[in-house]
Amino acid sequence: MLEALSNAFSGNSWPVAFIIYLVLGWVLVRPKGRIGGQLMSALGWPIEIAQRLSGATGLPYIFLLPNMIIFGLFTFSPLFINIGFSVTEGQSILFENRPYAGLDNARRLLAETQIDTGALNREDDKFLQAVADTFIFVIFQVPIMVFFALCTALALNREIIGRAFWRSVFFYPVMLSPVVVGFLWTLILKRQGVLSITLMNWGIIDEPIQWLTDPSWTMFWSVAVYTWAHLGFYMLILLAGLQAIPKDLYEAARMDGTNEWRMLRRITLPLLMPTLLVVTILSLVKAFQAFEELYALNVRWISLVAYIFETSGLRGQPTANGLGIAATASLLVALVLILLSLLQIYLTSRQSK
Amino acid sequence: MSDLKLDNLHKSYGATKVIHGIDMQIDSGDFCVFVGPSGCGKSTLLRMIAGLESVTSGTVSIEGQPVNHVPAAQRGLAMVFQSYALYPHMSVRQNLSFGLENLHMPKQEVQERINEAARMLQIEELMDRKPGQLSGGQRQRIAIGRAVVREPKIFLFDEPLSNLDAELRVAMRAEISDLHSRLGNTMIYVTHDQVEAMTMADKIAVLRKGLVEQFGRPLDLFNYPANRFVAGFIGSPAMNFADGVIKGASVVLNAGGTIPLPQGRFDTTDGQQVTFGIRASHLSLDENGPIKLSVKTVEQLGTESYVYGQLDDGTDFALHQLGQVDVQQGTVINLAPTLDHSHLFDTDSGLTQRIDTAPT
Amino acid sequence: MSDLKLDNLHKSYGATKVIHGIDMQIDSGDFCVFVGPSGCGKSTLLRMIAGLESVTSGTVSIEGQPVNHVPAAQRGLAMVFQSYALYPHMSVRQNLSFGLENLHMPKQEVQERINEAARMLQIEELMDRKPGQLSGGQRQRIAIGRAVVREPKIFLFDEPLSNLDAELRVAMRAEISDLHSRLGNTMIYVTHDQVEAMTMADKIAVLRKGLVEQFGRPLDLFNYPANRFVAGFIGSPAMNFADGVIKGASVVLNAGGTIPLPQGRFDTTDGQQVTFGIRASHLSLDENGPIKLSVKTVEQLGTESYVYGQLDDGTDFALHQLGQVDVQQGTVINLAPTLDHSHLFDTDSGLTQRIDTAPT
Amino acid sequence: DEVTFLCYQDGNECEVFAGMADAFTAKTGHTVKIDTVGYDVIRDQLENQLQTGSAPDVARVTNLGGLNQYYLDLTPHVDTAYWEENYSATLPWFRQPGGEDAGIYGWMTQLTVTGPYVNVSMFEDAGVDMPGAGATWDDWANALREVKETLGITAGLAMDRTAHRMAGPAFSYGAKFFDDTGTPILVDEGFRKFAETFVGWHKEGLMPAEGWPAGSGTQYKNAAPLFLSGEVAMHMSGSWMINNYAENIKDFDWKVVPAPCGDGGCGAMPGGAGVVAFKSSKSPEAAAMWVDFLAQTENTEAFAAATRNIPAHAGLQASGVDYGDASPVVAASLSVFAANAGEAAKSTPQAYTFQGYNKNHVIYGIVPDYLTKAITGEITLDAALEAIDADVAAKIAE
Amino acid sequence: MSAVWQFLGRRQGHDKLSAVDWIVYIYLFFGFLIIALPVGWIALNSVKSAFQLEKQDLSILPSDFNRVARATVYSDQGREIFIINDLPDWVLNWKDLRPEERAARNVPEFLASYEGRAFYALRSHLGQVPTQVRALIAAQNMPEWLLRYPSMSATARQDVDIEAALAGRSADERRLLGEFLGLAPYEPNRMISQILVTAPHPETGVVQNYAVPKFDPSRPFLAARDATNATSGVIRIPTETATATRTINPSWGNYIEPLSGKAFGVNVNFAACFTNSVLVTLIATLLTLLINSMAAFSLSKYKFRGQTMFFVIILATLMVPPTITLVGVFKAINATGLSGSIWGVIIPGAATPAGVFLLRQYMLTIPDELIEAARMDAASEWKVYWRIILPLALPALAALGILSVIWRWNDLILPMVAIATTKEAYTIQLCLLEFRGEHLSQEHYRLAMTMVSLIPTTLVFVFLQKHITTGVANTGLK
Ligand SMILES: Nc1ncnc2c1ncn2[C@@H]1O[C@H](COP(=O)(O)OP(=O)(O)OP(=O)(O)O)[C@@H](O)[C@H]1O
Ligand SMILES: Nc1ncnc2c1ncn2[C@@H]1O[C@H](COP(=O)(O)OP(=O)(O)OP(=O)(O)O)[C@@H](O)[C@H]1O
Ligand SMILES: [Mg+2]
Ligand SMILES: [Mg+2]
Repeated sequence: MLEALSNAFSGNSWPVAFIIYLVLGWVLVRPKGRIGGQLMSALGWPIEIAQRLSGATGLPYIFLLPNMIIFGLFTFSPLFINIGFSVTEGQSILFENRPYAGLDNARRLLAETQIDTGALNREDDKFLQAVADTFIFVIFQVPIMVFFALCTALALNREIIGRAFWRSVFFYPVMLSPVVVGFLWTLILKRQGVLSITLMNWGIIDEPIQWLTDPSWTMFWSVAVYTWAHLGFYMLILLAGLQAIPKDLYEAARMDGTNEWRMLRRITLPLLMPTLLVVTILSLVKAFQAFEELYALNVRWISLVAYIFETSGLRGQPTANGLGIAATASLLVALVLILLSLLQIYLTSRQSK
Repeated sequence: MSDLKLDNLHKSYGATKVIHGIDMQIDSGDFCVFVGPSGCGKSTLLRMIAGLESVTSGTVSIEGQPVNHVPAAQRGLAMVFQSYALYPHMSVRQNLSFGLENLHMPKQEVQERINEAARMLQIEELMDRKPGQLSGGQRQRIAIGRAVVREPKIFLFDEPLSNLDAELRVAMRAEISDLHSRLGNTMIYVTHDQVEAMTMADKIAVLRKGLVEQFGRPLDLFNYPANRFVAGFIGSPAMNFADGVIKGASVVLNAGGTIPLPQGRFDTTDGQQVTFGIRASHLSLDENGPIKLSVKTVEQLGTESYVYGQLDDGTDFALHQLGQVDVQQGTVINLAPTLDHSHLFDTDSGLTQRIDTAPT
Repeated sequence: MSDLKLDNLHKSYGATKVIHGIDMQIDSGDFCVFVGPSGCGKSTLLRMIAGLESVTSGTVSIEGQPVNHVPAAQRGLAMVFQSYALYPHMSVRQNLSFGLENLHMPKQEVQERINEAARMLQIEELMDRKPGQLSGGQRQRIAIGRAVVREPKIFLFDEPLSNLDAELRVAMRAEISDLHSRLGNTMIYVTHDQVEAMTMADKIAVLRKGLVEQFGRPLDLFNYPANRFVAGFIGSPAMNFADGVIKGASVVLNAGGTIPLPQGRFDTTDGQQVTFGIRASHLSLDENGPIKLSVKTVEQLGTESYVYGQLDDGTDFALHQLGQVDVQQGTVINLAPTLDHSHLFDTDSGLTQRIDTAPT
Repeated sequence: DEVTFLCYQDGNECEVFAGMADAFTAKTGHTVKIDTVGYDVIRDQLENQLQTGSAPDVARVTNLGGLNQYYLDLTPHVDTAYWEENYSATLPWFRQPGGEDAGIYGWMTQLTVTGPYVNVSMFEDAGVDMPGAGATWDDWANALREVKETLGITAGLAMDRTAHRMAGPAFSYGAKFFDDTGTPILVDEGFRKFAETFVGWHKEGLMPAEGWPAGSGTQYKNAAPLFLSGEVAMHMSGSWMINNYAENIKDFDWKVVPAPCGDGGCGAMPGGAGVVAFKSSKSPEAAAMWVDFLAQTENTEAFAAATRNIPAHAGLQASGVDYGDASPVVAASLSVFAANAGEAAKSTPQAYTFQGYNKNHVIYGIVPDYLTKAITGEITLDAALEAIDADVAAKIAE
Repeated sequence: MSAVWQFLGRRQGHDKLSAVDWIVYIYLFFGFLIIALPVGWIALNSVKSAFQLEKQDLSILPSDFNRVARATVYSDQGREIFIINDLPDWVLNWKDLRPEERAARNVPEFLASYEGRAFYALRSHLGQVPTQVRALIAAQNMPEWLLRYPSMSATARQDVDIEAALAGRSADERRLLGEFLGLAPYEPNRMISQILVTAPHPETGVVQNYAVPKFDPSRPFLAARDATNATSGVIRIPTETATATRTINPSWGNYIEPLSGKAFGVNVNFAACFTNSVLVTLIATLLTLLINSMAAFSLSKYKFRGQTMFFVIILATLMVPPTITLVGVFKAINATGLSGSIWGVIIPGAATPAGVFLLRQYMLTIPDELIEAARMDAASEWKVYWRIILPLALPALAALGILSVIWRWNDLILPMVAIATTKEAYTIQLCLLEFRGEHLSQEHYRLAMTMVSLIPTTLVFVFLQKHITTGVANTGLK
C-alpha cells in the first residue's frame, strides 16, 4: 500500500514539477478564500497572468492547451509515428535503424507475391481473412446488438415494476473489463465448461463442444459475448431517446385509435430514428475495433485489430517488417474508422438541423 | 345529441384525491370552458372525459351512454393538446390521415375529409410540410384539423393557446370561436386564462381543488359570482376586496369608511363579518367617496389608466379609468363605488350575500 | 452626473449591420426605455453600452468620458439580465457578494452593502437560499440586488420581466419603478412590451431596424407619434389605420366614408395619399358614423368590450368600449371617430402630417 | 554497483537467485536487484526495452539466439577455459549464426528437454501395458488409443501448441529442418509425414479439440490443464513441468517416459533459459561477474538442486546432482529427460541446430498457425505445408 | 397472494397486465438470467479449491468428493495396487500442507501403526524415503555419490559399482535404497487419492464402496476398484448407478493468499496492484476532469479562429483507439519518459476526446448570460471557469467522472504498453493477465482476484447508478 504510493511518486519528476507549479502560482496569484478555492486559483495562474497582460483574446487557446498537448503527444503523434513505420522497413523500433521503404510495406501487406522472397505472399491472405472475418463479425454483431438493445429499451420504457433495477441489471456488464468478460465467458464456453456439460446433461448434444474454437460456433459466440458486454450501453442511449419522445404523442395516437403494434411502427420507431442512427454508427465503429474481449476470449478468428496487434510484434515475437506491415494495416483501419465517424458527425448534425 | 354528463366523478392518484365529485351536464353544441387555478384538476377532468385517464368512481356518459370502460379511440371524441402533439415525422397530410387510417377507412373518404378540413382551416398549401416547418399558429390549425377530420361528437382542448405569444393567441382565440360557430360541435376547452374563458365560452365552469365552484354563462359569472373565489378569479384586474362589518344598511370597512348598501339586494344580519367587493372599473374618483386610497403606482397607458394603492389597513386596492388621469404617486385619493356593482360576501364562508340571480 | 451619450453608434456582425448610427443623450437619473420589435437591435445597443459587445464605430461616453475600450467590469454599470443570470449554485448571499469579492473589497464592507441591499429589497430572509428555491419575483429582486450592491452609476435591464407570468409582471413593474424613484439612478430598460414602456419610462426610445424612430416622453409618443410606425407600435390594441385620399378638408377612405379633418391641425395637400389613424378607444358607436364595420368577433370582458371587424376593403378595425356592448357577430355597425384624437400620416413616407407638437 | 536482473520463473527460480545474490554481494560487494515478472514480459517486452534503451543489466531469457545483438560478451570478464569446458554444448545457442562468433554470452540456468508425461494410473486402470524403451510414436499411439477406448476418456495425447513441442516427434519421423548450409527447410519428406500423422491423430480424436485446434494464429497454448484434469493419458511437454506436476497432481500416478522414436531417431528438443548480460548495462563489469558467479560449479549445482532442474553444466550432468529432499519420482523423471537430451544429441542433431537458430521463435508460431487450419479443415494439409514454407521464408527474410 | 398480484399488476390507467406486459417481464427475466448467471458462476467458482477447478468439477458449490487412498507399491512380487481406507485427512492431503504444517506432524509415530505394503506406500507418500536414505548413508558411511546416483548420466553410472556399495545391507535397507535409487525390482512407490463412490456391483448387485479416478457424469461408466477387497482389479460400473458424497468446503485462501502476497506461483502482489489501480484511476480521473473541462469550456463558450477545426479533430480521433496506433503510442510514451510508472497510464489517458465532447455539449446548455453576468461582476476568465462553469457542469462532470473511473479501471491496452515491464506499477487488469503464465495456470487465484477487481466498479455502479444512466444516456458516447 504505502510502497505502491511511494513507487508512484518517487523516481519521477512529474509530481514534483506539479507542486512547484502550484507553489509558484500561489505566490503569484495570492488566492484568498477556502483551501479548495485557493488551490483552483493557484492552478490557473498562467491564465490569470495572460489575461492581465494581454486581455482575453488568446485565452481560449490557453484553455485548450493542456488537453491538446496530451492529445497531440499520445493520440496524434502515434498516428504520425505509424505513418513513419509504414514507409520504413526492418525489425527495429528505432527510426534510425529503419531504412526508407516507400510502399514496400503496402506491397508486403497486399501484393500477391512476396517481394522479399518472390514466393506466394501469405500476409495478404491473412490480412484479407482478418478483413473478411471482421466484416462478418460487424455485419452480424451490429444489427443483433441494435435489435436487442432496442427491444430492451422498449421493454424498459414501459411502466414496469422495478425499472431502475432492470436498467441496472442490463447496464452492469458495461462495467466489466474486457479481461473479466473474456475470462467469465471462457469459463462457461470452454469444452468442459458449464454450457457444454449442461446441454449434455439435458441430452441436447452428445459430446462437449469447444464453443469458442469450433469454427462453426466461434463467430456466434464472439457476437454473443460482445453483444452481452456492450448491449447495456446502447440500451441506455436508446432509452434516453425513447424518453425524449413526448408522452402526449402517445396520447394523441391513443385518441386516434392506434394499436400497440402500429404505435411502435408508426410513432416510436420513426421518432427514435435519430438515436437509432447514432447507436448504429457508434456500435459499427466499436465493432470494427473489437479486440480486447475477443483477445481475452481467445476466439478462433483474428479480428483486424488483433491482426495489427499480432503482426506488430509488440507482444509476441517481432518479425521482419512486421512493424511496418502492421502500421500500414493500422492506417487503413484508422482511415475507415475516421470516415465512419465523420459520417456520424455529418448525419447527426444534419439531424439536429 | 352529443351531450356529455358527468356524474359524481372522483379521481385519485393513489392516496392523492384530485377530483372530489363533479356533476356536470354539458349540452350538445355548447362551448364549455373549464377555468381554475393551476393544479385544480382541469386537465385531469378533461383527460377522464377523453378516456386517457381512468375514472376512480362516478360515471362519464356521452349521449346518455356510460363510457367509463370505452377506450379513448372509441368514444368519438377528439382532443387538441396543449403542445399539439403533432407527429413530427409525418407531413401535415399524414398527420391528418393517421387516425382515419387506423379506422381502416377507405382511401377515397380519407382524402375527401382531409381536403375538406384543409379548406376549412386554410392549410391547403401546408399539406406536404412537416410540423417543424410550420409557425405556431399553423401548427395549431393542423392540430385542430387532426381533430376535425375525425368528425368527433365532442372536441376537447387542453390549454391549446398557452404556448403561443400574446398576439397569436388573440388571433387563434378568434379562429377557434369561429370554428365552433361553423361546426356547431360540442367543445370543451381548458384554460387558466380568464380572458379566453370570457370571450369564447357559452358556459364556464370554474374549478377549484377538484370541485366546481360555479358553472354558468360568462357574464353571469362576472355579474353574479356565487362566491368570493369566483368573483376574484373572473375579471381583470381582480376584484378589490375589503373586509368589514354590517352596521344596519351599511358596511363599515375595517380600514375606515362606511358604504351604504342598496336596498333589498343583499341578505345580511347586523354585525355580520362580510367582505365587500368592487371591481377596479366600478370605482370613481370622488372627493367625498368613502374609500381612502394611498396611491403607490400610477400606470398611464394612454387610452386607460390604472391606479394602485392601499387602504389604511394595508388592503390592496386598484382603480381603473378610461383616458389619462391626473393622480400623483404618494397622494391619498378618495374613491366612490358604483353601488349597483358592489358585491358582498360572507367573510367566513365566502358565499355571496346577494339575493337576486342572473336572468335566465 | 452619470449621464450617458451615444454618438453615431454603429454595430456590424461581419457583413450584417445591426445598428446603423444612433445618437442619444440620456440624462442622469432618467428612466429610459428602449422599445421596438424583435430583432431591432435593442439588446445589442444595451450590450454595447454595458461593454459586453464591441463598438464598430461611434462613441459611448459615460459622464463625458468615452468608454469604448474600458472593460465591462470597470464601466461602473450593472446589468439585470432577461433570465436574471443568477448563479444557480450560489446562495443569494454569495450571488450578491461574488462581484464585490472579485474587486477585493474588504469583507466588512461587502457585508454592509449586502445587508443594506437586502433590507431595501426585503430579501433578508432569503439570503441563504439558492436561486432554484425562489419564486420568479424573488429571483428578480435578487438580480436587482446584485446590481444594487455594486452601486453602479447606471442600471441596465434587458427585458427583465419577459419571463414572468402576467400577474407577477404587473407587480414587478411597480417594484422597479419604485426602486428607481428611491435610488434615483440612471436606468436603461429594454423591453418590447409597450405597456411596460408606457408605465415605467421617463423617456422612451422607439427603435426599428437599428435606428431610433422617436425618443421622448411616453404620453408624447402616445399622443404625438412622429410616424405611422410609432403610432402603430405605441398603444394597445394597435391604432387602426385606413388608407385614403385628401379631398379638400376631408379624408376619403378607400373603403368608403369621408372623415372631416380638424382645421389647422394637419398639413395636407389635395389628392395626397394618406393613412388615417384612430385608436380603438377613440371610436364610438354612431348610426351616422362614417366608418362601416362588418363585425367578426365580439369580446365581452365584463368591464370592457372589444369589437373586431373589417372595413369594406378588408382593412382590419377594432373598437374598444368600456362596459358591455350590444353588438352581434356578423352585423354591420357604424362608427364615428373622435376627431380630436385622429392622426394622419403620409402613406409613402409614413411621417405624421400633424403640425402641433407635444408641449415641453 | 547494482545489477538489475529481470527474472521470470516457472517455479521458484527467482527466489533461489535471490538467495544466491546475497552470497554474491558478500563475495564481490556488488548488489543485485531482482525484478520478477511473468514470462510474457520477457517474451514480448524485453526486445522493445532493449531497442529503446530501457532494458535491465541482466535478464533470464529463452530467445537465446534472437537477442544476440544486445548481449554483452563475457569473454574479457570470465575464465573462458572453464566456460568452454563445461558449457560448450550450449554456448553456441547464444551466438550469432554462421559459426564465426566465439563469444561467451550467457549461462544456461538449466537444460530443458521435451518429452512425454504419462498418466500411469490410466494405463493401469485400462490394463494396457506401456510401450517400453525404444518404442515408436506409432506404438504409443496404439497404446493410447486403447486406453482412450477402454476408459472412455476424451483423448489420448495432448501437446502444447507450439512447434517447439512438435519438433521432437517430427525429428523422429525424419524431419530435417535444416539443409547442410544451415538454412531452414522446414517442409521435407519427414516433416510432411509427421504432419499427416499429426493431423490424422486430431481427426480421429486421439488428440483433443482443446489442444491445438483451440488456439488461433501463432498463439501458444499450454496443454497441462488437460493432463492435470485427467482428460488425457499423455502430455507432450518438457522437463520444466516436473515440479509443477510433482506438486499439483494428487489423484493419479504419472511418470516421464523416454522420447518415442521413429525412422529419424528419438527426437527431443533441448532448450532452456539463459541468463545474459546486456551491452547497454551501465556496470558491465558487475553484470558479467554476476553471470559468471552463477555459472560456477557449486552455484550451478545448488541452483539445480534447489529448483530441481537439469543443469546445463557438462560436469554436473555426468556426476549427477544431489536433489536433496526431492521425491525419487522427480529425480527419476529428471534422469529420463537427461537421457532424452543425450539421445537426441546423437540421433537428431538438428534439434541442437534448431535450438541455436536465432529465428526459431518465428517458426514455433507459424507451424501451429497453419497446421491448426489443416486440422480444422479450413485448408488442406498440402496448402498448409506450402503456406508454412512461404510464410517462414517471408518472416525470416532480412 | 391476490394482494401481491394486485401489486405486481398495478398500473396507471389500466386495470391488469396485458399480454405485452407478460412478454416484457419474461424477456427481462431471461435477460437477467443471462447477465446474472455468468457473474454468479464466477463468484461461486472463486471459492472453489484449486484442485476442484483443475478437475473441471462443475458442481455449483465449492466442495470435494470424499476420497480414499490408492497405493501402488513395487516389490519383488512386482506391482501391487490396493486401496487404503480410513486415512486421516492430513495424510491424504499431505501435498497440500505447508512446510510448517508438515513439520508439526509426527510422521514416524504415524507410520509405526502400519506395516507391510501400506507402510511402504505411506513411507513414500509422506516423503520419508529421501530422509531415511540420507540418514542411512550418513550413519553407515556409505559412498556419497549414492545421493547423486538417480540423476547420474548413463556413462557415469558405468564408472560406479552400485552392487558393491549396497553390499551387506539388510533386506529392509536394500528395499529403502532400491526405492530411492530406482533399482529393479523397485521403483518409487506412489500413493494418490481417489473418489469414493457407492454402487451396486454390475454383476452381483451387491452395493459396496469403490474408488474411482474421476466422477464425470458425462462418461458412461467408471473404472472402479473395489475399496474393500484390496486386490481385485478394475471393473466398469455404469455411472448412473454410482453415488458419491461431497463435502462443502470454500477455499477462502484463494482470496487471502494473493492479497497477502503469499500465493504460490503468483509473481505479483495483488494488494499493490489494487493500490496502483486506485491511484491511476483517481489521479487520471481528476486530471481528465480538469483538462477536459478546460478544453470544453474553450470550445463551447468562446469564439476563436480554428475552433471548428479543433472540435472536428477531436471528434474524428474519438474513433481511433490506441489499439490501432499501438506502436506509436508505445514510442510516444517512451519518448516522454513516462514508461514504467503509473504516470505512463495516467497522463496519456487523461485527454479523452469523448470527455471533451460530452462536457462541451453540456456546457453549451449553460446560458451565456451567466458568464456575461460574471464578467460584469469583474471575474477573470479563469474565475469564470472554475467558479461558474465547473459548478454548473457538475452533472456532466459527474457522468464523465464515472465513465473515466470505468475506463481507467478496466483499461488494459495502455497499461500493457506503458508499464508491462515494471511490476511495481502493474494495474489490476495486468495482474489478472499474469495468471496466463507459461506453464502454470492459477485459475483459483485468478477467479478470486477477478472478483476483487469487480469491487470498485460495482461500488461505483451501485452508488452512482443514477448519474450513469442519465449522464451517459444523454451524451451518447463511450
Ligand atoms: N399522475 C399523477 N399522480 C399524482 N398526482 C397527479 C398526477 N397527475 C396530476 N396530479 C395532480 O393532480 C392535480 C390536478 O392536476 P391537473 O393536471 O389536472 O391540473 P390542471 O388544473 O390541469 O393544472 P394546470 O393549469 O397547471 O395544467 C395536481 O395537483 C397534480 O399535482
Ligand atoms: N452574434 C450575432 N451575429 C450576427 N447577428 C446577430 C448577432 N447577434 C444579434 N444579431 C442580429 O442582430 C439583430 C439585433 O439583435 P438584438 O438581439 O439586438 O435584437 P433585440 O432587439 O434585442 O430583439 P429581441 O426583442 O428579440 O430581444 C438581429 O437581427 C439579430 O439577428
Ligand atoms: Mg393542465
Ligand atoms: Mg433582445
